[in-house]
Amino acid sequence: MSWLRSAADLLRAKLVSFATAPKRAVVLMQRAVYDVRNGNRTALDVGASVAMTLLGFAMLLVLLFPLYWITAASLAEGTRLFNTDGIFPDPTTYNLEAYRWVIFESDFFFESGDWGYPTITLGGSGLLPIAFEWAGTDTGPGALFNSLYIVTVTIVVGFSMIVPAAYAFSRRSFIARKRILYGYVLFTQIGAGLSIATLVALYSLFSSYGLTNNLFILGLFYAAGAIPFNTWLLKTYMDNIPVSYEEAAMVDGASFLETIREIIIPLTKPGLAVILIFVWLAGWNEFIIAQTLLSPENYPLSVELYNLATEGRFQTPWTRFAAFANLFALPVAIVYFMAQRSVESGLSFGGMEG
Amino acid sequence: MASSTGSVGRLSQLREASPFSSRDWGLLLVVPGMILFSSFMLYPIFYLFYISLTDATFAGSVIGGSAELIGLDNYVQLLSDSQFWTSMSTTWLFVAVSLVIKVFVAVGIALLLNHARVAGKRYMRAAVIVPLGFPAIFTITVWRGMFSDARFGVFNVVLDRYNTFMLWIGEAVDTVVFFASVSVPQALLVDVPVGFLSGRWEAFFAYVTTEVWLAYPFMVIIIVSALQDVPRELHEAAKVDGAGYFHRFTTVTLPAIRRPVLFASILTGATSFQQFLIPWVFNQGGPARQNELIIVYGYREALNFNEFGLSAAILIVAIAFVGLFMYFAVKYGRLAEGVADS
Amino acid sequence: MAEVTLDSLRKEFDRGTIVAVDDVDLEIEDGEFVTVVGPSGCGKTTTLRMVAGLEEPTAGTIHFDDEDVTDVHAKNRSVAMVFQNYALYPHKTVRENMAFGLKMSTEMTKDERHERVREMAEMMGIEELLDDKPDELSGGQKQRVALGRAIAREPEVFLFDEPLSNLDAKLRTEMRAEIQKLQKEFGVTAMYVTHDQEEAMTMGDRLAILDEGQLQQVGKPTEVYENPVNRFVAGFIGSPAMNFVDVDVDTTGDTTTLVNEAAGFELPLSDQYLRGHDLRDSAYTLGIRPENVSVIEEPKGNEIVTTTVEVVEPIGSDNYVHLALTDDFLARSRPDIKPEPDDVVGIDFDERDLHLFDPETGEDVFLREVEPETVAP
Amino acid sequence: MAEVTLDSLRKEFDRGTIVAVDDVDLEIEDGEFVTVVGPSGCGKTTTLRMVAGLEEPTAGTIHFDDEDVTDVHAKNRSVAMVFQNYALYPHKTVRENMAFGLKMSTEMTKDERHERVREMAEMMGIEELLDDKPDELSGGQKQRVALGRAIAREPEVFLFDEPLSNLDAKLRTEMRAEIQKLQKEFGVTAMYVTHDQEEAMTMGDRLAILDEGQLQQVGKPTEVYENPVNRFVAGFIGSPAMNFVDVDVDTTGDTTTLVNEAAGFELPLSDQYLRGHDLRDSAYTLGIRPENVSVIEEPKGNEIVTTTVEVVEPIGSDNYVHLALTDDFLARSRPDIKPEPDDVVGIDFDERDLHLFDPETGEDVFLREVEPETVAP
Amino acid sequence: SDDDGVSGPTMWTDLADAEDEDMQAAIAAYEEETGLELTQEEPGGDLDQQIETAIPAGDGPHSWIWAHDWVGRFAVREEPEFLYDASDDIDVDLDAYTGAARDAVQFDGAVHGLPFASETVTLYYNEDMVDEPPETLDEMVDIMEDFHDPANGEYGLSYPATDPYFASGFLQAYGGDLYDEDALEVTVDSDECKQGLEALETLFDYIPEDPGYESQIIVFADELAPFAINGPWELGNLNEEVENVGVAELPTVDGNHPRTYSGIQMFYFSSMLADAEDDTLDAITGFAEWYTTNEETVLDNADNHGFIPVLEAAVTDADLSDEVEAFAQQVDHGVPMPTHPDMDSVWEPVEEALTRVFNEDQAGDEALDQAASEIRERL
Ligand SMILES: Nc1ncnc2c1ncn2[C@@H]1O[C@H](COP(=O)(O)OP(=O)(O)OP(=O)(O)O)[C@@H](O)[C@H]1O
Ligand SMILES: Nc1ncnc2c1ncn2[C@@H]1O[C@H](COP(=O)(O)OP(=O)(O)OP(=O)(O)O)[C@@H](O)[C@H]1O
Ligand SMILES: [Mg+2]
Ligand SMILES: [Mg+2]
Repeated sequence: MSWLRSAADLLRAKLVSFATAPKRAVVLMQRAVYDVRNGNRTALDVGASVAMTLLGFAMLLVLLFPLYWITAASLAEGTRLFNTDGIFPDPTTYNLEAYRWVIFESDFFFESGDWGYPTITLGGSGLLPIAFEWAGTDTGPGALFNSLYIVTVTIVVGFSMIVPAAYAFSRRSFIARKRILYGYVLFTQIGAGLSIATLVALYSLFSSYGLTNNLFILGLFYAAGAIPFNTWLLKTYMDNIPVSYEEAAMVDGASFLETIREIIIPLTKPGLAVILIFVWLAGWNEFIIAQTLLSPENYPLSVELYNLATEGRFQTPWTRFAAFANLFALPVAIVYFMAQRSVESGLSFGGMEG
Repeated sequence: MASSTGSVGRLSQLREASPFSSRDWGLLLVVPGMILFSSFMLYPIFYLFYISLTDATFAGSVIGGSAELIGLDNYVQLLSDSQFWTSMSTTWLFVAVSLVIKVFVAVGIALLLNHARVAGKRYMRAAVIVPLGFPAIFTITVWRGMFSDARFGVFNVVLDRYNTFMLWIGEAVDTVVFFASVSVPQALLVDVPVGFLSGRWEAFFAYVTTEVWLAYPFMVIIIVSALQDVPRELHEAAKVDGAGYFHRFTTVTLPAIRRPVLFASILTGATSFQQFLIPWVFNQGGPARQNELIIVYGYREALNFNEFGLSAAILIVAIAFVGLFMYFAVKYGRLAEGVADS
Repeated sequence: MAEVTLDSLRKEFDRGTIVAVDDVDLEIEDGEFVTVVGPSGCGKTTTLRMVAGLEEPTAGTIHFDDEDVTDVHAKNRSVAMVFQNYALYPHKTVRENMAFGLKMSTEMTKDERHERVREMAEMMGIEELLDDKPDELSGGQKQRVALGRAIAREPEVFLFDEPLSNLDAKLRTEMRAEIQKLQKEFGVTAMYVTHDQEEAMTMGDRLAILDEGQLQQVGKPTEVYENPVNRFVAGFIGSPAMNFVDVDVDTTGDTTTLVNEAAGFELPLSDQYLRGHDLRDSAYTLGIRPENVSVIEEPKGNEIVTTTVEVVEPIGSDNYVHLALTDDFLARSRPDIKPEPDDVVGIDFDERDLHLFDPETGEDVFLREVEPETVAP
Repeated sequence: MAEVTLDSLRKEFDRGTIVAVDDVDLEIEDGEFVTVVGPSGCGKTTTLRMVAGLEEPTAGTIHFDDEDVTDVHAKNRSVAMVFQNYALYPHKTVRENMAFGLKMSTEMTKDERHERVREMAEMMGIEELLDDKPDELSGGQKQRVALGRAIAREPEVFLFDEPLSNLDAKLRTEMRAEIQKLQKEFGVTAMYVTHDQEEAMTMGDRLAILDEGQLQQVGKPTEVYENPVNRFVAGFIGSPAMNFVDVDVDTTGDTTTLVNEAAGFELPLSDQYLRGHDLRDSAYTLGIRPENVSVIEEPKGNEIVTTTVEVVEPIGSDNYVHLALTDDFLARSRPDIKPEPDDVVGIDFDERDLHLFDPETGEDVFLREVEPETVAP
Repeated sequence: SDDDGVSGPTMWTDLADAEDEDMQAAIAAYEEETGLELTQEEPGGDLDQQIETAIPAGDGPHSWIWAHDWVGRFAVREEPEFLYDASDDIDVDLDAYTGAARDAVQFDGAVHGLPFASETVTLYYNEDMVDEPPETLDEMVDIMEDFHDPANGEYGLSYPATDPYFASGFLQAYGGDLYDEDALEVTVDSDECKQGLEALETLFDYIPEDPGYESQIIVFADELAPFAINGPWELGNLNEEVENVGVAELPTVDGNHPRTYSGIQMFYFSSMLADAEDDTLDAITGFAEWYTTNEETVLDNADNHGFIPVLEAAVTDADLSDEVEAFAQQVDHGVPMPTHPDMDSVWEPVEEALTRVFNEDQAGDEALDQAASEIRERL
């Protein structure tokens, strides 16, 4: 659980730095003013910086326009998307009703007001000797739980296959290594449209093996789709870690597994952060297959969100839809925000070419 | 002193993860992933291929097993369908146009958000990739709303305000230039409302815009990564060599990000090729099926026209194209670089 | 081709909390080769970068001949710089690398540029490499290309930032000679930064020694070697480094004697040496170079002091004899002097080779600014 | 703690197309410090890695004492290795770095480990750094940590792969002494790879010189310096390097004379020197070390040859005088010998300092294997 | 899906929130009354796609609620079959429902479900803008003319006019059918339909430029248009958003009442019932009978959701609200959507044709001709 604590620490540090950002901005401005007064910087120089910053800010405003347009919609009254008075709805009508609805009335957290709690039972039939039960309520867990369950399976299974494979590709030579890697690279992007392309084929296969309506299997499926791209990505990252660390560990008397645990994993952290985000998104955002394979009581958030969009016969309850989507995106945003530095350094594709 | 006896068996060496190269046990680490991938991804593709060889009409006839093998008839029919060729060419155009714009937009954003003079760029960078976190179905639906043909659609409102602004400028100029009458040239004004979804090229433009918006975050993080790796000394060497901003950009920055941009382009290009939600949500590939991208075409054949076998054939062709695209991209973009034994 | 004048040059970082370069005055003659040396972090690179125009001075000015270039952008100064890691453009061929500066800063046509590049390459012996990419070159070849690229532009000022520190010893020696030869050939003004004092000694017409941002001494290599102005310079220049021994001064009676009770020696100084200087009864630091220490294997009693041998390191041409006199007292002796560890030996040295430093300011007490020649051995 | 024996050790890469190490036989005594030296790519690292167990020999065996460890996994050999770039685990603190080996290869409790680490750190003078990450350390500090990490395990064999090549000259000298001291203190068997011959000379009890995968010579530093078995060793060991001059042998009459017509010298060899060796009338390569060349500023005519001065490089303790005799003929002279460039000077040397090599095989013609002492100066 | 699949009678629905609540209440009441268990699920997405895949896989529901237009399409499926003929299992006499509803739930003599409401689109008007609902199209155009001023954000009408379901009334006003179910012929290119399209085209000029549903409804909801043509499902929302909403039948076109398509909401009996246990069969058919024949439920639905009764007993009841009455009248003028599977191929080409006309890319006649030939090609 120590990683939990360190994650919490990281989050706290991030939040503190975020909260104090305005103060830093003020200090920055004060310094600029001071520097200009003292002749350390020319006004032109400061002006250029201000102009560039403003330009960046303006660009941000333009790029994120759809998001705050829709966020404004989520705060407005009524359910309509359009607003005939202008672009944004009247701010005086803003309220949090839609968020209240998502949290307390939709299936986001829990169904029909019952929280319940998960229980783990060992033994039993099925693929795994462990079974999850949702106890304390008749309605079963909310969609968030289903999503988290799927994502957990995807991440755990995905990582347990991606990390060793990436390591092997990066560090070992074995038969057909190049060919397999090449094949993986070919398939990195087929997954995306594939889900639609093979939807029916998938359904028929799943149902003929009796694997429909099974969150665990769905998690596996997402993990499978995430394997080629992420294996390749992580391999690229690992290629840049000097082998000498492993050799040092070996000479230090560490066994293979110890080397992996003590050296490889910590050193690959930025790469792992990147694939964590991608694997997470693979399991978190998909809804077409989930909807086809699952029954309603097992729907994850993504399907609930999609259903919300198509709920009315002809139109979408926009305020709720937007509120739901915002809450849906929040975990990803938090994870990314925490991992930003790692992600930015974990995505370098070998740098300059010769 | 931990030292074992001299004659350690070959087998135990294997088990102990021998550091010596040319042992094939590395394959064992790769196999589980391959099995999982094959059973959930490759197998369905083969199954789809099988369907494409049958006369299946409904999803039910696939699942129920009443379809019969008819050989390559579906493919023959496909190739003689003019809609197939329309879809193919539109899809390629869509991929190409959106890719070019994506690259320019993403490079621009990345450069700006990596610029020394921009304060708070870390936060901006975090914010700028937020679209990545939202599910496509949501953002695309939102974009559909913004692209409404109606006068009160967001973009039409914006254009209307732009017109007002131009006219106001025109008037201001007119007032200042009292000796002649000046009016804003029509070319600078936009005829509102624009039918974003009802014209072929307007809709195409709307697709491209949305696609660019969906893909830029991924490109931006990759380019930012690359930019941060550029050695400062190269810039300085160029400065000392007498190069101005433009030349430094072309000699130092551009080569440094070329490869990552190429990677990102190939990856997002392949995704664009499979774009389904944008045309589907916007106007089902309309108007009049003119913008039916290839996956939409396949989907529609299957579900609206109940031609499942044909649909499978379309999708197989689409997959083949993506595969081919990736193959050449990998080969000539040297995407698998570093695969070479190290 | 230009005289470079640094005038009270100062550079602060982080709003004045770090003073990287502290009021440096330095004049480099037209065509002169000045090496700048000092320990890591002393401000060498920063000084160089200010001359190149890559860093803006906090105060002070830089002149090329009579022109004040302090505020001129790097790309408009006629300087060429060889970076520590060469900074060759990795995607350009050697030819393109070398031609780039010409393209940017001259009006030459493409053919002229290529002609020039070919000439340079011939001179540097890298004609066959012209179509290679930097990745395919060895360290020494890269070094040559970087040099060629810098020279091709015929700059007025040549700047080098530790260009040899990535090469191995053998190659380093070779490249040193090459750089010197080229610099002389083109008669270009050069400023060469290194932290290797040997390199600094052998290469420069003059030597500038920096410490903590401040210029300690500027002068010809031998001059600096023989007359270091302070303890820092004395310890920094010369390899193996000068030995330092803490001594007290005893001015009882007529004679002034240097005393170190722990080591057990007394060294009376002659009047000739003192030249009227008045040493107070206080602590000083005595400095003596290893090569000026004679080791007497069979002490006869008339040595300055006897001590025991710790280690003897043969380096072929000489032996380094580590002595127990102080913590790390070294004598450099002829290879035939080979005492065994723990032998008791005598040591001796000439009064004229002694340096005496003020333990607080570090300054040489007898600094013979006026007549440096008189003390040369 | 262990004697290391390499027996016909051979390593091929790329299916035999590259022979990195070619039948090397080497015995390292218990507690001995052997330096392995050779030019880049000669197979030093490969040899070391085979001893560490990081590379599997193509043929040959490795014994630690009497135990055949050829097929033993690295983690089960009691070796410690200091890598060129230190390979400190960047995500661990200094303490964790040092404790890691103990944790992996001993049964110590956490407290015991930390106690040991603290002791080691104290010995190495890095106690204050224990909680820092490697990134925050300077080169010398990293070096110490890497050493400490290796020593803490009390291995039987200590392997060093150019551990000092990234440090600056000053630090390098310091660290050399430290490594030697520690090795002696722990009495551990050590193998030290370097491409710097000076380092190899000063540090090793014995020196092994490799070239193109083959062992050229093994011996005490002075022995190798004085009696190189072939031209390669002669040229590689010693800095500045030995001068080589192509000569013809003229055996007209009784005397055997070495002749170089271009340089215009004739050098009759005494019988004592020849010791019965028969030099045919053919070409040889003469070798003479710079320090054995005397420069005579005012040639009196009885010198071996006169030549002109090219450059004089003062390095403080000596002057390097570059002479026009051959392409790069160097004499190392006392600092007071300071001819001007283009002066005509005479040079002289003692017959006994001469080496003669076979121009084809490169072997020393007079190789005095039997009685090395007799030719020591 | 054997372990956690839902056993017992299952019904899939895709209802609006308020409708859903009432349905749950009804099920609860039924369960209480009979002691049988019934599971209602909302699978979301496109219900027909879900059914398409679920039934062949054996995971389908026993029943679902949807308008009757899928009856034909699913009834003709074989291997596997999709619908169940419940004629032998139901006790209720089909004569209890209106004629249109009776026809709607049957296909080739088999009874595939039971109807409980019908719906169609009709005219909403803003009573603050319009005193009296227009009787004729010309009157309506006059009123629209007064209000229509798009540059200032005001429009004459709110009408998703390119959706064939919405447009059907005017297209078929002159007596032509989009699809002639008796002759099994595509008649969208008939002269009558072309005439109808002309009438429709006059309306095109008064609606917002985006014919999408959401763009249309907003202008009436924001009181920027005096009229809307829409269905009963908007009744609740519009009553909240617009102060005084009136509902009337559609104005006549050259004296003809627009013949809007009407949909009959019904409980489908799926083929899953064929192998189901008797209990399940009883629960499903029993609930459908109970619900569709319960006059109270039907009237509540009419009041709360604008569901137009199809139970004869309720239709003759004078207690219906004005709004429902208006819808009922419009249903009377209209025709049930054809159930024949060929109809699946009609919707899209017609919608595309209307879109082309709306965008002024094509003349009306040509557009319909093209649509007709496209449809024929498909069949
Ligand atoms: N951009 C900077 N920001 C803050 N401090 C700096 C910066 N550049 C240099 N310094 C500081 O200025 C001082 C001098 O640095 P400089 O790089 O000039 O040293 P140097 O003599 O070149 O050292 P080295 O031999 O290690 O290259 C150092 O203390 C360094 O930390
Ligand atoms: N893994 C390998 N695959 C192929 N060739 C190799 C490999 N490792 C080393 N070699 C080759 O073996 C030879 C000896 O290499 P080695 O690294 O032992 O040299 P070295 O003496 O340590 O050189 P340096 O001083 O540059 O470190 C070189 O020619 C090298 O190219
Ligand atoms: Mg520096
Ligand atoms: Mg090596």
